[in-house]
Amino acid sequence: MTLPTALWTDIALGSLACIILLSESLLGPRLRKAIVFHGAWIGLVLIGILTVCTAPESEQAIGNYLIRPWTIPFRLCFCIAGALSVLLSRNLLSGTGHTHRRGLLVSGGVHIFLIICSTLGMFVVTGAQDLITFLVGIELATIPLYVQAAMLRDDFSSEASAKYLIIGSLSTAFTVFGISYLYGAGNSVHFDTLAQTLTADKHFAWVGVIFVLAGIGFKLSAAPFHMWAPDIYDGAPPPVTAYIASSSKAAGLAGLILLVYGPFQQLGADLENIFMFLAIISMTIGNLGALRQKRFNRFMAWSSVAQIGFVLMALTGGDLAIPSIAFYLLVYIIGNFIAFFVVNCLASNRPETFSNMRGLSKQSPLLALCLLISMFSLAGIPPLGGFFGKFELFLAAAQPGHEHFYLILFAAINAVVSLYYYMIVVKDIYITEPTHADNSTCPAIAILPSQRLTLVVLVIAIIVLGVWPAAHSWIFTLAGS
Amino acid sequence: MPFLLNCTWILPTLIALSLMFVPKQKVGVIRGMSVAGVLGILALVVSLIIAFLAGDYASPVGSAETTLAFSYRTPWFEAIGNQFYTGVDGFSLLMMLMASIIALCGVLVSWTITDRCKEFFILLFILLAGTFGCFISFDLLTFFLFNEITLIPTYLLIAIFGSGKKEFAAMKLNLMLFGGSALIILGMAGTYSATGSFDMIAIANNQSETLGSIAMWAFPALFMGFGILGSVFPFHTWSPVGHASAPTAISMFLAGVHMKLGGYGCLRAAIYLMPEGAQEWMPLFMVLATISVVYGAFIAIRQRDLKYINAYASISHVGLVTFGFATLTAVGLKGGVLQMISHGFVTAVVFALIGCIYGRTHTRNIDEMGGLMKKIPFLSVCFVLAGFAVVGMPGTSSFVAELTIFIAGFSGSLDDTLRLVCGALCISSIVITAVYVLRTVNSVVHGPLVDNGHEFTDARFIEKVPLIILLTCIFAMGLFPGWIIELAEQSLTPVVTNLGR
Amino acid sequence: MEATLTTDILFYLFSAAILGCGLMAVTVKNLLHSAIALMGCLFGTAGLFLLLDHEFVALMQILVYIGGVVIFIIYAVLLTTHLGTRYLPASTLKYISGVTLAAIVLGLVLHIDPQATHTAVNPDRTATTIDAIGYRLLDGSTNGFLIPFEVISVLLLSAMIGAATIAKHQKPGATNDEDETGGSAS
Amino acid sequence: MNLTACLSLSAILFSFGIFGLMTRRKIIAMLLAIELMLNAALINCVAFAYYAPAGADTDVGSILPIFIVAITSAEMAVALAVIVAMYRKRKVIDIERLEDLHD
Repeated sequence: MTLPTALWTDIALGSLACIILLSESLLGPRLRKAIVFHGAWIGLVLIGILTVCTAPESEQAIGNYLIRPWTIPFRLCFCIAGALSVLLSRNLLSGTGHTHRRGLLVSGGVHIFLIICSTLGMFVVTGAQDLITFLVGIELATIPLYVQAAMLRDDFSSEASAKYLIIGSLSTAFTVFGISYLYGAGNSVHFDTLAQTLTADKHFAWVGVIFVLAGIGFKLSAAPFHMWAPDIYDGAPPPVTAYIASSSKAAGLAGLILLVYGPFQQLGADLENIFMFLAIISMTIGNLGALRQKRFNRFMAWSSVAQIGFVLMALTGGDLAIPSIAFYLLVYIIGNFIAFFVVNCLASNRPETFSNMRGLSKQSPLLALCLLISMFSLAGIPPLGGFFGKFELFLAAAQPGHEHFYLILFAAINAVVSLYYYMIVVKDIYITEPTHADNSTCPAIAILPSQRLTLVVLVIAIIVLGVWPAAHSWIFTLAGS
Repeated sequence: MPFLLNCTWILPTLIALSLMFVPKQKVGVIRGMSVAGVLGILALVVSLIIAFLAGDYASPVGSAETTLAFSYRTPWFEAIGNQFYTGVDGFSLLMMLMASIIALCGVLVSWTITDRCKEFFILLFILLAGTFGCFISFDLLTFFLFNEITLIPTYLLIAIFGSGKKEFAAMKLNLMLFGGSALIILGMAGTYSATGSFDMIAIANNQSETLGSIAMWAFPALFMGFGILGSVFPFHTWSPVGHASAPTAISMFLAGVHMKLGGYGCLRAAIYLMPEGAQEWMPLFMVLATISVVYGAFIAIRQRDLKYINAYASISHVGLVTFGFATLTAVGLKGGVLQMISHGFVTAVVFALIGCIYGRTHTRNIDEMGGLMKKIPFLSVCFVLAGFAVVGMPGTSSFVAELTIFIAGFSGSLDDTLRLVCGALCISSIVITAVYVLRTVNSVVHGPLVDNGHEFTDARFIEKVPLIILLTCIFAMGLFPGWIIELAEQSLTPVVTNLGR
Repeated sequence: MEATLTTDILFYLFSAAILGCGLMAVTVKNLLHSAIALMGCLFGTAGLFLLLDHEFVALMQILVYIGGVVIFIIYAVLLTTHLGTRYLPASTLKYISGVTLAAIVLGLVLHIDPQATHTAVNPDRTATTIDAIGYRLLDGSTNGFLIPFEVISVLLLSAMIGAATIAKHQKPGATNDEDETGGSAS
Repeated sequence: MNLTACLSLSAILFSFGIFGLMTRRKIIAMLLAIELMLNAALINCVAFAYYAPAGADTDVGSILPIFIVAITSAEMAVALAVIVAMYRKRKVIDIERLEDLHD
C-alpha cells in the first residue's frame, strides 16, 4: 500500500505531537524549553509548507480517509493558526513579561502538545469520509481546548474552561444524537452512501441534519448557540482564545462544508433557508453584543459571532461558497491573530480594556498601526485582505440560482454596523486622549523581538493578500478541481 | 501612456509610503515632498490631457465599440471576474484635472499645519490615491475598491485634525458613506449575478433580459449608494457637519472632489450601466434632486456659520448635478458634468477663503465679523468674486454649467409636467442663493468693523497662490468653456446612446 | 430476539426504569442520588440493548459507561461536595425555559414518523458478532474504521495527559521548571 | 416494541437531558444531564441497527456506540480534572456563582 503524498502532512503532524510530548517528558529543563517551543512553531510552519507543496490535483484516498483539494487551504489555515498560537504563548511559557492577573501556564509543554493534537483533529475532520471519523476528528479538535482553557493559574481560566466544557459537551451530545438519526435515515455512516440515501422526503434525515447543524453551530459559536463565547474568550489564556477564535471556527466551517456538499447535497434549498436564518441571527446578535463591550476579548468574541454570520451567508450560495469561505478564513485568521498579538503585548501590564488602549498611538506607533490594520481588515476595508474576503461572501450569496439579495442588503448594513465598532477601537487608540487614570499606573509596553517580527510579517501578509491575487487564485483553483 | 495614467494613483501612494519614513520633526521636508507630489500629479494629468487632445481619442467614440484612451487591462482577482481595468475618457480627464488643481491648492492651504503634520499629509495622499484610482477605473469592483479607500483617511483626517464636534462628524460621515457602500454592494451583487463580470464597458453593452430585470432594483441601489456620497436628499445630513468640522484643506477636497465621486459614480456606474433602470426610476430621483436644491438653499439662509452656509450651498449645487442627470438628456448630462467641475472649483475657493478668514478673525460666525474690506482687502475681494461664482454670475464657470442644466430642464417635450415643475423650482433656487450670498458677503465684507481684539494682516503669499489659481480656473472656465464642453459632450456620447436603446 | 409479549413487557419495564431514573437524575436535589439514578438509567439502557440483540454494546455500557464514566461523576461529586449538601433550586424562569426547550425538542423529534421499511425487524438480520466489530475496526479499506480507531487513541491520550496536568495540585507561583508534565500519571 | 417506541423513548430521554441542563446549576449536574442525552443517542443507534432494512450497515449500530462511549469518557476525564482544579481554587462548582467573567 502506497501512501498518497497528501497524507504526509497528517503523519508529520502526528509525529510532531509525539516529538513534543517525548521531549517534554524526557529532556532536561533548558533543552526542553527550546525544543518544545521552537520545534513546535517551526514544525507547524514546515507542515504548512508541506501542505501547500503536496496539494493534490484531485481527491486522494487511503481507505476511507480522503484528502480533497478544497480542504488544502483550510489545512493551511490550521497550521498557520497553530504556529501563531504557539508563538503567542511565548510570554506565558517563560518568565519574560509576566502578564497582568494571569501568571504562567501550568505546563507549557502540555499546552503546546495539545495545540498540535487539536490541529491534528482538525486535519482529520477535513479528511473524514464517514460520520464516525468526522465525529472523532471534531472531538480531537475540541477536547484538548477544554484542557488548554484551564491552563492558567488563575480563577478565570478554570471558569472559562468549565463553561467551554459544558457548551462543548452539549454540542457533542447534539452532534451524536443527530448522527444517530442520520445513520437511521441513511442506513450507513459513509458519506457516499449518505449522499444518495439522505433525501429531503426523509423525516429522519431532517432531525439528524438539524441536530448536527446545532452541534456544529455550538462549535462555531453562531447565534443562537453563542451563549458563553464571550466568557470563554475572556477567561482562557490569550493563545488559546486566539486559537478558539480562529482555527476552531475554521475546522467547524470545514466540517460544515464537508457535510453540506457531501451527505446533505440532496437537501439543498431547505438548507439554504436554515443558513439564511442562522446568518441573519448571528450577524444581528453578534453586532448588538459587540456594540456594548468594554473588554477587548469579549468584544472579539461578539464580533466573531457576527463574522460567522457573514460566512454562513455564503453557504446559502452556490459554487463560490467554498473558495470564498476558505479565502475569508485565511484573511480572518491573520487579522484576528494581529489583534490578539497586539493585545497580548498590551496585556503584559494592564487589563485589556478599551480605556487602557487610549493613547496607544503615542506609546507604541507600531502596535497602534497593527491594530488599526487588523480592525480595518476585519471590517473589510480595502486594500487589506479582508475586503476581498468579505466581498466574495456577498458575491457567493448572489450567484445565479441562489439570489439572496435581501440577505445581501441586510448583511451589508450589518457590515456597516460592524465597521462602527471596529472604528470605535481605532478612535480609542488614535484619537481619544487618555485620561490620567487610564495611564498613570501603566509602565511602558514591552514587545518581545519575536513578537514584533511576527506582527510585521502578519501585517505584510494581510496587505499582500489584499492586493496580490496569487493566494486567491490558488485557493480558487484548488476548490474548482 | 497607460503607465503614466496609472501613475496618477501610484505616485500619491508612493509619496504616502515614503512620507512614513521621514522623521516627523522635519516639517520642511514633509511639505516639500507633498508639494512636489501634487505638482507631479498635476503635471501627469496635464500631459495626459495634451496627449488625449492630440490623439485620435478626442474624436467622438461610438456606442458599441467604446474605446478608452490609454486603457490598460490585466486580470486581477480574476477568479471572481475582477480585472484591473483602467482608462480614461474626456469626462474622467476633466475630473482629474479639477481634482489635481484642488489637491495642489489644498496642500498649499495646509502649509500652516504643524501638529501631526506627517500623518496629515500621509492620509491626504492616500485620499488622493483613492480618488484618482476611482476616476480611472473601468472595472466596477476596482472602482468600488478605490472609492472605499478614500473613506477611511477622510475619517481620520476629520477626527484628528478637525474642529468642533469632529469625532461625531467624522463618524457620522463615515457611517453614512459606508451605508452608501452597502447599497453599492447590493447593486454590484445584482449586476454580478446577471453578468458574471465587473467590466463596466461589457456590462453597459450587455442587453440581456436578466440584467434588464435586475436593473429595476439594482439601479436605485447603485444610484442611491453613490447619491449618498453626492449628498442627495434625504441622505445629505453627513455633509454639513462633515464639511464644517473638517480642516480647511479637507473641506476643500471633500466638497470639491470627494462629493463629486458620488456624481461620477451615479453617471458611470448607474446610468451608463443600467439605462433601463434609469428610465424607470429617474422621476423619483428628479424629485429628490429638486428637494436637495431648494432645501439646501433655504437652510443656507438660516445659517450663521460660514462653513455651514457653504456646506448647505454645496448640497444645493450638487443637487443641480443630480437634477441634470435626472433629465436623462444629452444636455442635462452635459450640464451635470460641467456643474461638477465648476462647483468643485467654486466650493474649494470658498472653503479656502473661509479658512483664511477664520485664521484672522478666529470666528466663523458672520454676526461677529464685518468690514473686513478695510482690513484685508485682498481676501475680501476674493470673497466677493467667489460670491459671484456661487450665485452664478455670467463670466463664472457656474453660469455656464447652471445655464446648461436649466436649458435641459425645459428642452424637449413639454408634456413632462414633473420635469417642468422641478426645473422651475431649480431655477427659483438662484434667487434664494442670491439672498444668502449677498447677505453673507454684505455682513462679512462691508458694514462696520467688528473689533474682537485680534490684530490681523492681509493674506500672505502662500495663501494668495491657491486663491488666485482657483479664481483663475473659475473665470477661465466661465469665459472659455468651449473645449471643456466639447470634451464632456464627446465622452457622454456612449451614455446617451445607451439611454436611447 | 423474537417480538413476543414477553419482549414487549420487558421493553416497557426497561423503558419505565430508564425514564423514571432519567427523570430522577435531573430533578433530585441530592447530587449523589442523581448520580445513582443515572446509573439506574444506564443499567436500564443496557437491558434494552440486550433486548435488541446488542450484547456487546450492553456489556460496554455496563463496563465502560457505568464502571468508568459514572464512577468519574461520583468521584467528582464526592470530591467537591459534602455528602447530603442540597443546593438552591433554580429560578422559576429557568424551569419554564427548561420545560419549554425540552418540549420543543421533544416535539421536533416526535414529529417524525418512521418509514415503513423500519417498522418491522428484517427477517434476514443476523446479530453483530464481536468478531465482526473487531474486523471492521481494524479494516483499513473504505469499509472499515481504522482511522477513527487510531485517532481516538490520540484523543484519549491527549485527554488523559491534559486532565492529569490540570488536576495536579498546583503550587501557587510555581514556574514551569518545577512542574512535571504528569504524562506518566495517566 | 417497535422502532417508534424506541425512538420515542430516546427522544423523551433527550428532552429530560435538555431540561436538566437548563434547570441545574452545578456543573456536575449539568454534565450528568448531558450523559442522559448521549445515552439517548446510544439507544437510537442500537434501535436503528436492530430495525434496519436489508442492505443496511448494521455493524455501525455497535461501532458508533464504542466511539461515543470513548469520546464521553475522554470528556468526563477532562471534566473531572477541571472541576477538581476549580474546586481547589474557588470551592465553587455552582454555575451561577461563576460570575467573574461577565459583561
